Amino acid sequence: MKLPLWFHRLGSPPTFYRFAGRLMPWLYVLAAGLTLWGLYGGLVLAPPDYQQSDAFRIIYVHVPAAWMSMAGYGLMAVCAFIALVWRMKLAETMVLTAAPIGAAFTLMTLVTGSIWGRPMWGTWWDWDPRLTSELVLFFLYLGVIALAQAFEDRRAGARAACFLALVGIVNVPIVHFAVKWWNSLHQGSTIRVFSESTIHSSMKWPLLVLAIAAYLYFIASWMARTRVALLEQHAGTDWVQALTQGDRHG
Amino acid sequence: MAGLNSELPPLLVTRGLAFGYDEHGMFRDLDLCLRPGTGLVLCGSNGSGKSTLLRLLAGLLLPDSGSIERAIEHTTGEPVALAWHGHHLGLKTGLSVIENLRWSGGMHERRRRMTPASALETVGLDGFEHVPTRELSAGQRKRVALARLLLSPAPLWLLDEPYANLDPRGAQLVDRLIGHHLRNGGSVVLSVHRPDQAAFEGPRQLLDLDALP
Amino acid sequence: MAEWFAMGGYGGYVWGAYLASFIVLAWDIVAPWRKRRELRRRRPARPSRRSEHTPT
Amino acid sequence: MMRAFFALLGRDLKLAMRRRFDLLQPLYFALLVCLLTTLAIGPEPALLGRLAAAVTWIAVLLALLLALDGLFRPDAEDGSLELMLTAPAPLPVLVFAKVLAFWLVVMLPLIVCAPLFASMLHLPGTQWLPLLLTLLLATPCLAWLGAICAALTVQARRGGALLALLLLPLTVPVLIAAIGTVDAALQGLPMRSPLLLLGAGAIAACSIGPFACAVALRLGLR
Repeated sequence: MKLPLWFHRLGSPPTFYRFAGRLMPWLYVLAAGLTLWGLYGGLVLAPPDYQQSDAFRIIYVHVPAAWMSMAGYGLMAVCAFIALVWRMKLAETMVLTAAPIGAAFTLMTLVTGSIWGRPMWGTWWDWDPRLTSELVLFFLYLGVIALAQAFEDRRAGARAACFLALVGIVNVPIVHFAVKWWNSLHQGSTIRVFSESTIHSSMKWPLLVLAIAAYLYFIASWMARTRVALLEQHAGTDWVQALTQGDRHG
Repeated sequence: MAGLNSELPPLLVTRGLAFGYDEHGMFRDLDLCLRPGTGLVLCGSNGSGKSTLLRLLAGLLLPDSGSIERAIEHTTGEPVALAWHGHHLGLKTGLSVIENLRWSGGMHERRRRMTPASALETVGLDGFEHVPTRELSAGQRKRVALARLLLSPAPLWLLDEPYANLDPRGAQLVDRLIGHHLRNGGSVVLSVHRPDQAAFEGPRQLLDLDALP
Repeated sequence: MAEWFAMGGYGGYVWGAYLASFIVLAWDIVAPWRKRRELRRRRPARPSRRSEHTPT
Repeated sequence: MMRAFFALLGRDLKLAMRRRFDLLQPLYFALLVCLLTTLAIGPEPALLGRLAAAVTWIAVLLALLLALDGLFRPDAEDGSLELMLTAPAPLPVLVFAKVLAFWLVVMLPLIVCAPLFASMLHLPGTQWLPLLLTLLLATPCLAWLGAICAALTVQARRGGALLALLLLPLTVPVLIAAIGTVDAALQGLPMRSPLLLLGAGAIAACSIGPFACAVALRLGLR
């Protein structure tokens, strides 16, 4: 299989560095704008839920974060696939830089879910299938980060982490269904927080806006981290030297 | 002899081989061509990449770019076998000498008309067959690993510092084995500290890794 | 306004969740930025003997 | 190819036989986990009986984790891994021999002894057979998952501690399926389909595992 030329060109570190540098501010601004708009819609405009009153407003941070934590793993796994099949260095780096962001979103999901659970279920933690599989996802992210850092040789560590990310992506849906099945077996105390019908459209659109914002933010943060990682890896090459010289004088 | 060898297809060819530890270039655009019956001696200071290059040739490391091709054995259609002799000898201390030779021989096939006993005799370890490997000295262990090379039918030997840990007689043994292997149409790539260490008989190329661009 | 902040009695939970998320995101934004500053500080003069040959 | 397979399998079995006391290590570790659990929970038979299958499973999992670091690391340290990687025989075949030896030496004694440990925890008699069956069917899957993680960490520093973080999240589905089967048996539900599921998992693991593990070994090289 051959990759298109533009893809190869983007894979060259200086090109990516410049491209990401140009794109990043726009993404940040767009993400911030959408976040403000979505939060305004969610926290101010949307009416209180008839069952949960205002506590449901945690949804506007919890659900986008949860979606992003899973989408982030998917993006990371796609990158890992590219890294291993086409042996593309930039993709290896991007797997390692995506992992902490994904872990951050997963942590956000866990914390906000726990806070939400307290008024709703009367407990900070419940072995609800979604919370449980989210926790497993968190450990998968941590595994990728820890594996990459445990190697003396950076590239060997990166490749091992890529492989683990791929093993993990097979595992994520299996874990999800297994935990669901396990939960039904134990007749867990899950209360369906939302069934489809209870979501009102005035509650729904801010959710979508915030999910897009989270996505854009993820990409922006990913680029920022990858840029720094490239600087670190290529310290001493001509293009980085030229860049840092420019920094010093300009 | 040399004229004849140059007619034969090369056993090992690398094209544009590049490898670097963390972007500090080690070597790049390395083109090697190893014909049957020749030895390639790698020398260079510590950290110049002798071991790395050997490991790349053995397939124990993946190159950043470039290719490594071994000749194809026409009987099997597979690349020719290689025999690896590294810093770590790959001997299980819990097994006896002969058991060690048997399992590695089982994995790497065995040369015809060569038995573990005769290989041990060649390296001067006859009578040590049933001694547990843990009771051997470092030099003796190295000789066991050399006996394993003798047993292997692989035409391509990759030896990482074969002269280390050996007394002068052991070094002569290594030279004798390499010379014999080259005369039989095999090839050897070996790394040494100083080029004069490798005193084997036969055509050779020298690659000084410090002198690479 | 005060009523809005109270969130129908759930203010602590709602704002707590948003604060926690904000802290995590703030870490995520600051981490690469700090790393970059650290890199700039330990910039080597000439790190690799063959750096001039490294392809760009 | 088969010669290489049996050479390696024979070597590993012989080595294990030479150090017989090490064979006991996973067993007494699992027994210790059971012992500590009873001490933590209390001696009440009804409560212990309810937890027996779960505790036994966790004990087996932890014992596996403990033994797993010895799968590839000794070979990597003494250089025999390099011989494996440079051998003409395909690496998946060699990896299969190693994992089979590991299963025979570490897992099989655990499987045999686990019902014994479980009955010490007052496992109800009806659950005895399901527990044994799930252990038999699920351990190939666990062994391969473990082998992949061990292969990934073999060249890493402090690989042992890392192994737990990598392996345990991956074993979640296997554990759930196994315990679910035992529970179903307790409730008098048919356990044929969950057992078939576990069996399918074992077959999948044995067919994909060798290749994945070989790739993992090569990727971690340095």
